Amino acid sequence: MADDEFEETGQVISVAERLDAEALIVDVDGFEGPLDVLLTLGRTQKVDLTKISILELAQQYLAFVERAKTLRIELAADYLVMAAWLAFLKSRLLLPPDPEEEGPSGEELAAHLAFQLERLQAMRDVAARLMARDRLGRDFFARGIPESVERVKKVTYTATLLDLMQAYSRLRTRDEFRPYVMDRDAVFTLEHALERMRGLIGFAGKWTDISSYIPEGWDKDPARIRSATASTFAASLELVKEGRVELRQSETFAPIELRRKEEQ
Amino acid sequence: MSEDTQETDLEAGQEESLFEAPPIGEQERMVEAILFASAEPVSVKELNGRMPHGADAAEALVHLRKRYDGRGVRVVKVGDAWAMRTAPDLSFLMQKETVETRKLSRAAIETLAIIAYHQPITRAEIEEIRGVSVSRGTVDQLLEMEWIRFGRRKMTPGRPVTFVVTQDFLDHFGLESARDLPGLKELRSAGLLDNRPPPSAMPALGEGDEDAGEESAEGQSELFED
Amino acid sequence: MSEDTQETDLEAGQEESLFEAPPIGEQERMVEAILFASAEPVSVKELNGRMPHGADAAEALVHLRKRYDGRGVRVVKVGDAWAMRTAPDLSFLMQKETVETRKLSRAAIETLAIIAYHQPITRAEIEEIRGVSVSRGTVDQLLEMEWIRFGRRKMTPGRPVTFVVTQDFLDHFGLESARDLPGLKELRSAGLLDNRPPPSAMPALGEGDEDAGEESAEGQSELFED
Repeated sequence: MADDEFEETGQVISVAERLDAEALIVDVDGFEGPLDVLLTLGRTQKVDLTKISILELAQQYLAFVERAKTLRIELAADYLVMAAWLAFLKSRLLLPPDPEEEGPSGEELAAHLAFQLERLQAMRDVAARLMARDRLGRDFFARGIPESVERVKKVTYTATLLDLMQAYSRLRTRDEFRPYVMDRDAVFTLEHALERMRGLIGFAGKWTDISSYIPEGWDKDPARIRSATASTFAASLELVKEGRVELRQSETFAPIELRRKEEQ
Repeated sequence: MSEDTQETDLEAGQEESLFEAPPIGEQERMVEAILFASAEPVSVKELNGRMPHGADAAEALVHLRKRYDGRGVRVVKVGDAWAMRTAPDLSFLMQKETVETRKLSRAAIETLAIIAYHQPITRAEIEEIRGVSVSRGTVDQLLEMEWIRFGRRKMTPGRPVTFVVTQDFLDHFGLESARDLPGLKELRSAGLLDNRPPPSAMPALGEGDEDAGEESAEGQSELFED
Repeated sequence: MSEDTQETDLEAGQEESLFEAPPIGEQERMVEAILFASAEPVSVKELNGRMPHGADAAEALVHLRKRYDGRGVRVVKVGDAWAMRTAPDLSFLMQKETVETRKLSRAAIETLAIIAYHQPITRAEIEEIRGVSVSRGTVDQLLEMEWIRFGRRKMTPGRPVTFVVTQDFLDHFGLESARDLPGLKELRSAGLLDNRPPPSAMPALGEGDEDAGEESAEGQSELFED
């Protein structure tokens, strides 16, 4: 049987290694994955983790997997992936480097595995130190009768101008309060524009783009923009005619600007 | 404040014989820790039971009590047991005021809007515009927020009081005066008056008394748009 | 330190002079009372918010901490907050108060330590360190105990969420901050906390679909049960 195994795997497996592997198999369910198995195997080398022989470890692990196979124990995929990779690593470490081959050398791969093992072991060590600390509710205690902080809740109410306007609009759109129902949605009339601008030009001391006189709500929908722009422009011309404002445009299609005409 | 010379020999005390009581300073620490952590007042008997052999909780309590005299925490007797409590004069610290901001109710905002647009206005007039009665609570809330106040009485029969908006109201909404409120036309051009439900949704949608209003508004606009 | 504008000052503070802070001894009493009353750590910001206007909780804390030095109860720092806790050397008196904590699995303990020492850390990074997938149950348990929480997302492809430890974690293990974790410096200088990406040919253990991982683990245990 031992000979068979030897031939089958083509690996040198010492009796001790096989026994180790067997011992692990019994408890395979208790392992937290392949790194855990590797750490446990590494411990049997009885050396500092930093000095561990990755080659030997790979061998030990492969023996473990072989053993599981002969015992018809199915290992999770992770364990098999690790086995395949360690077999690959082993060949890399044993064979002279192939100059054609790209990627990290066997030594680099082995070094990273050693790092992973050392790091996992370090995490386990500090986890144990952490759990051994004085702990709240076990070694030190919080106040037994906490006094509740009375929350005095003060509610303030608020509303925005928009809320206010919407509320008013809602009321006014009800029934008899709809005197403006004839207005067409997308038409901003010349009268409207004139009325609006008369109120505003007092502030136009500086050259201002006339498009800034387009009222809010008329600057999104294209039909409304067109209507509002046309009527605002017409109203501006009207105001020029009245001698109240000046208009200018630096070139064709440039913004048309407006300024209050100072009284002489 | 360095009253406790006892404390220095603490460590030594612990290492000494099991049958010798710990120094009184140490006993005081023990009572302090037990009272602090206990969920209930603890009797002297129980204290002694929990403390090392030979300890005298009653004496330790005398010291502990003195130590906390005038502090933010006191050692108090509750029945025949002992507990630690925050000093009563600091009870105000056990309150935490939080301010929660809520949106004004629909009734309140509508009432407020009507007052703002029509001030000075009587309650009856508000009700006429809203089409529903205005609850006392709504008006009181707005008065309390100091967004409205009483204006002059109307020179009409019964001389009803009127409501007007306040400076606080103007400040809150960023208005110079109530006249700066956008007019109906502006509301319309801002798209605020276009909130009509689609014609297909015509029969009885919406809530309560509003329904009727909206429906007829719709009927009207359809008439005109045709 | 920005003042919390949402929480208005306390009544008492307002009643007193608005600009004169209470004497430091009085402030110390106040901090003492607040910390004493709370089972949870209280942040300096909250202390200041609850104390009268102009008080400096941070300074009062320095005095208070000194006052409790060597006592049965200590003033301890937990992250940005402060708490009063019994002295650990008196734990032998406290059997009665001991709270049974849920026993953590080995996987949970390891995961917790990895998060604490490597935070902020993604699930994939935890898996790379442990070499196995991290089950949802493990993370959920730690989240539920409020020992870990979600940190900021990593600015790497997929913007994975990260985990960090909480104030409760620090409180439970008596740590002032995550910098005081045992052995942190040694680990760091040994390079064991470096984020060293695996060489390209390394198998990605436990990474990817955690459900798949759980499934296979399950499949395995089923096999053993047969």
